[in-house]
Amino acid sequence: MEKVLEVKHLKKYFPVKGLFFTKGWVKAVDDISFEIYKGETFGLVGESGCGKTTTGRTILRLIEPTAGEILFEGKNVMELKGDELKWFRRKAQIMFQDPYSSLNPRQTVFEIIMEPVRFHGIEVDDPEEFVVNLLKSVGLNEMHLYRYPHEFSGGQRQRIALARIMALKPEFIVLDEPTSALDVSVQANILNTLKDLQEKHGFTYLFISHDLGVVKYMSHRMGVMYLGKLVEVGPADKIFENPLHPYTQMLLSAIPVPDPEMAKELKAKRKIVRGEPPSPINPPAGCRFHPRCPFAKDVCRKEEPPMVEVEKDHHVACWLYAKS
Amino acid sequence: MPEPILQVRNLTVHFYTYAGIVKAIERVSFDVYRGETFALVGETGCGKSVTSRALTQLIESPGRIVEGEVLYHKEDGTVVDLLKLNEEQIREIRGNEIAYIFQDPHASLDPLYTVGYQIGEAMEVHGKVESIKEGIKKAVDILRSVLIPDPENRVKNYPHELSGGMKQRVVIGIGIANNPKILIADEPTTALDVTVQAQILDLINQLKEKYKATVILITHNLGVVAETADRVAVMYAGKIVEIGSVEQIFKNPLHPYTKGLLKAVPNPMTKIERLEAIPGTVPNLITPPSGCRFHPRCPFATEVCKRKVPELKEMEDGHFVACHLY
Amino acid sequence: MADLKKFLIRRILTFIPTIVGVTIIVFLIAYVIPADPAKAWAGGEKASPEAVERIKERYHLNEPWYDQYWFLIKGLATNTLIDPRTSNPVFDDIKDRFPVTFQLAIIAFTFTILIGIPLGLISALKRNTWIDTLVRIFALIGVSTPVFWLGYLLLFVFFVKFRITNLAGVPPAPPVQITHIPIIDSLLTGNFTLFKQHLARFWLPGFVLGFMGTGVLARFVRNSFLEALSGDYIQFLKAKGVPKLRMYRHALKNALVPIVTVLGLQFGGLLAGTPITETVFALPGMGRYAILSIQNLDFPAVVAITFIYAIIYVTANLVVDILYAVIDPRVRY
Amino acid sequence: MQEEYKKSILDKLADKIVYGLGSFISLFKKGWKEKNKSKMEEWRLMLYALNRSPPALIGLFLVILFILVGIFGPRLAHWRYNFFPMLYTKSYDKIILAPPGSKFVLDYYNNTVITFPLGSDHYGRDLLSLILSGARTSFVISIIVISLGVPLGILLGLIAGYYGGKVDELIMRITDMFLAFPALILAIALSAVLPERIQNFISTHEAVQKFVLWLFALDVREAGNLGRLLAVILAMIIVWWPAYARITRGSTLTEKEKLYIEAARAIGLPARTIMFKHILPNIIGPILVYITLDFGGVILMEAGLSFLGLGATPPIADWGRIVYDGAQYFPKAWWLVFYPGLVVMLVALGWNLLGDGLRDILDPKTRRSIEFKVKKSKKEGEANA
Repeated sequence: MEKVLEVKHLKKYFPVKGLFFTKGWVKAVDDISFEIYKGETFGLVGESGCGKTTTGRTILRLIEPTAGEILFEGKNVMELKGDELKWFRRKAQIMFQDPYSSLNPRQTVFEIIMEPVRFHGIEVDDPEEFVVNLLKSVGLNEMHLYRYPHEFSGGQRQRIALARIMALKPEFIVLDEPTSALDVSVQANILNTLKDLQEKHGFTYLFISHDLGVVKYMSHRMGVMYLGKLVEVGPADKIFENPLHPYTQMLLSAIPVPDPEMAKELKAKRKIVRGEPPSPINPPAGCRFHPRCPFAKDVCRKEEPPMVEVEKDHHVACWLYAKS
Repeated sequence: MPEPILQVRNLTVHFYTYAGIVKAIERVSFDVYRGETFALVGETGCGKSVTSRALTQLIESPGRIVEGEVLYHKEDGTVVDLLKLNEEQIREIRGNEIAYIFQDPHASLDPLYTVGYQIGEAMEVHGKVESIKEGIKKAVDILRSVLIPDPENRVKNYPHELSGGMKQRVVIGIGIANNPKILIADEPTTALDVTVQAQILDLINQLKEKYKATVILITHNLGVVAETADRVAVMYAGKIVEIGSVEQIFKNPLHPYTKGLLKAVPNPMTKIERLEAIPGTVPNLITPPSGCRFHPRCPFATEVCKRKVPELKEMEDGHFVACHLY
Repeated sequence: MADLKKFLIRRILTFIPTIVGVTIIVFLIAYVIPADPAKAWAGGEKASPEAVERIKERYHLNEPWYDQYWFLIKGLATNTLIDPRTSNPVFDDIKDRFPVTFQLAIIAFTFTILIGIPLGLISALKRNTWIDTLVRIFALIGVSTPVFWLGYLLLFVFFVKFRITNLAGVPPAPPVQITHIPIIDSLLTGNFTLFKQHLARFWLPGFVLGFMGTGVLARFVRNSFLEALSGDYIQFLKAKGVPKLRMYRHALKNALVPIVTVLGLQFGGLLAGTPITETVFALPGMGRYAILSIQNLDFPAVVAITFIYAIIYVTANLVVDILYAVIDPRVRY
Repeated sequence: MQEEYKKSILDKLADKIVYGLGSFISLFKKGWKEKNKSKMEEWRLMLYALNRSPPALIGLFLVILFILVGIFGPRLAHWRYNFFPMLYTKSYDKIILAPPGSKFVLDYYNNTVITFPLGSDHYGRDLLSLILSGARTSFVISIIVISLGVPLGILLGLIAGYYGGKVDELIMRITDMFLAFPALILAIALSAVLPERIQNFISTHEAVQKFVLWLFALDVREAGNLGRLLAVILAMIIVWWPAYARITRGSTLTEKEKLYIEAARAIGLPARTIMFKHILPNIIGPILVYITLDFGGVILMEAGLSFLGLGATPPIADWGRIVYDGAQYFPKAWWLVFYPGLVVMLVALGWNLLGDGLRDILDPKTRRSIEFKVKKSKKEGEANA
């Protein structure tokens, strides 16, 4: 299968400022590697502060990484300049979590969608018709053309954002919690639209979310992040059926399922959920999960576990599965 | 027959805003039984939060409680209408017999006072302790009971020195400080991560058992409802559309909205080919749809739905629905 | 408390670049002086070329800019910068006038606080009533009234018509000096006659100077207090069953942080108003001195005065920062 | 919803203004009116809100009056500012200070009688004429200071806020230094050292000199005084920008965090476009309010400076200067202090009232509450009736 995106040893540290010098570093993303294949949805899950959003933005070069390589269709994103960078900006897009701040409140829908089109020099015969067609493809219509964002509901705004992205005919879209600010009934709508568009245009998605149910529904493959580290990567089905990393297991057992019987069952065999994620400023040594891990051994406290392939395509970074 | 602790009748709250009168909740009625966990579920703006706050007159201007009764059955058997109490009387009930936990623990605590002070204050204002100083001493025990490690030192912490989960534990601590009869938890875990959410929900359950309290849980998360609630009321656009036990609601949902909602949530434990979305959007409550407020989005809507407001009907034991289909 | 100390040191350190910058601006002001003042200082048009040359020599006016800067800094630091008009070191001249200005500012500040804060609180508690509207209009009139106009108006009423204040001279400083601010010293040493004299001389100019800030402060207190009252934690306090007064106390403490900032800024504003007030009320303070120096092209004095004002301003900001840290535990980080 | 309002004459005027403007723009940009319905509706609502706020309307009235007098004042004045009449009482005693409302004989020889509605100054000039001419001075100065100082501050604030890091550090340190001086003190110091150089510049550039004289409606004779006048302007520009740099930086920092800015970056838009097309329009509201309030501020400060003897020198008509010169005759010639001061206050009050009203109108939250209040009061009125 063709790789659209390859992330190699990506690191992003944010400085913690002291008076004159940097006091320390927030290791938001610390040496993660994964790839995304054409036409698939790669889900990235984790709790707040685990670095999933930073990963998404760094891939698009909205934040400069501290170290590592990002290859987009074989080209090193960090080295792109001029026209090539412009090409990348067109081919790789992002959809944000908060529909209330992702649209400029002073622009009409028409301007919001046409601005990138004009900037990228895409030839359009009739701009109005072009925008109306886009709006229709995401479930809006020509009535909305000259309205301002504040006249729309959250779900509609996400559709406008989607239309803006579609206008550039991208290949790869980072979806950064696109539905977490929306109600469930609206969420289902947006998720279905995203799936339909992927089928029709062959988009590749990086789907970032903290909602395991949504990730399961959307993703073909997925990665689980904890404190800046990728702890488990594999096909979504396999991870849900057979979570390997103790953190993944804990996460899965903590989700409340919308089914009382199943909930009772799960609750009975729920692993004890312990503690809260520590601060990423001074993450624990060794395996970062060890202070909360029920299976922690000596080696976990000292050395970082390597990523190993336990079954086909299913990788995990845990000393339970690796040989030291 | 379970014994009611709270009976809400025809509770109506309007907000007099710039754009017009927002009919936030309209003639909401339900009973809460002693010792149960009663969940109010619904989407943003359906009025669940307003309902919970209206119970103790916690409605700020421009909102106003237009009509209704909230009958509170005290331990000693007397019944009072909470909406008829004056400011001082209701103040004595709030935080004492009926306590709240709000959604956002960051915003709920005053940033300029230590957590010990804030817990102590809650006890002091209800005369449970002589002074706040004494309250701070007792706060140590409370922090311990909400499973905060090292409570002796934590009482001296300011809110910003605690993590989100810890803050919510403090908020819960304030809630249970006076051993309330009813604990109203308004989206207590929405601002928290999944793993922390599980801990907080467990904690609320434990405390409920320990103090024999009744819990009213307000949430939009059906998973949380399935896991913790005994009975559920589903709200849509300011009205209750369905009430029943948690099994009845999840296994045999009657209202088209409840059905749609359940099908729209992806369950991570099952394989779903395609989610079913509810078409349309939530109506604005200034000019709500006539008749049944759900009719513009309802696949089964008929003429009568547009005209007549459906009343709650008991379909099976304790299972009420407000829909013209039945 | 260790936190507080660390915070303070950090804060003081960050003021160093500001002070350095202030000297640079002061220097720039001095540096753009045209060559003519030398002539003026030497005695006007009739001055002999030798005398002018001597003055230029003495004030390094012929040297390159860095030499001039160094001369200026050294002069300020060691108080060897000589005022050509009075032939005194500039800070010596200022030392006599500083207490007058400072005393004026303090009295004005007291007026501002004593009137502004209660007015703001009343306005907030009676939100959207006629009292609120009145305070709002009062605030707008306050910022729109020229200080000199109000000064003359009140002079007309209190001095010309009723003679309730006096305008002549300045009462002496008490024999025992502690703070070197006469009105405070006389209060501290129990010299009430002198205190009364100072008050009689200074209350009207103080009021005029403080008037502008009063309304602004009232409005600001109102808005901050209302903002604090709308916080979620106030709702939670209400849900806790906390009585109203206690709720207000919480809100007030939270509102204090922005109020303190504005007070710091207002103290700076008061200082800026002193030249006009001192001119109207014939007070021999720094502001008046600055105007006279300017009229006489007496630049060493101008430089020194500007510098002093800037130092006071920076110090006021520092005090604000300290108060912040005392009120708000979050600031110490 | 708005149609429920009972429209006042002012509201109807507002409708006409907005639609007229829409049609006007549509003449040049086809279809503008149709495409900007939402925008025009918002304008209309803002004007409605303005109509509901009597203080803002009074402010607007005062400001319009000030602008008109600022433009036409020198023409409206009965006497030129540099006309120094010889005044005599009916008994032909020479007089210097004429009290308000008094009549005097203008010339010993040709018996013309002259009335001083507001009195005269010590040169015998008519105070009313001076005040009218002085409006031009205040008006031009405030416009120059605002239109040069404010954009500079906004630009620096935008750059500091958007780029952050070292650029931000540098700009803000400089801003802090300027803010460390009380504005008036710095302005005093600057207006003391600047005149000479400006005067040199002015005398060597005739076109500039002509233009400035035209701006202030002055005669060529006053060319020698321009240096001091312009020095005050320059001094005020120098003290005015830092506050705007700081405000703009603050709002830019908040606005920059919003996702639509990140979306613009993800599209690849250059920094310039993002700053001016995306950030600036979204933060301009509060800045506009500040600008309005600051027109009053500039006028007050200018009056203050000339009250201290800086800036405009006689015979140039300047409100502060009249007070400065008249103060030596206080309290006898009270009108020389009272009227110019009153005018300064009224103008400053006008701008402040307008600015304060604009703050409510530009903030959608309060604006809507104003609209609602209108409707509620109407309803209650009906209920009572």
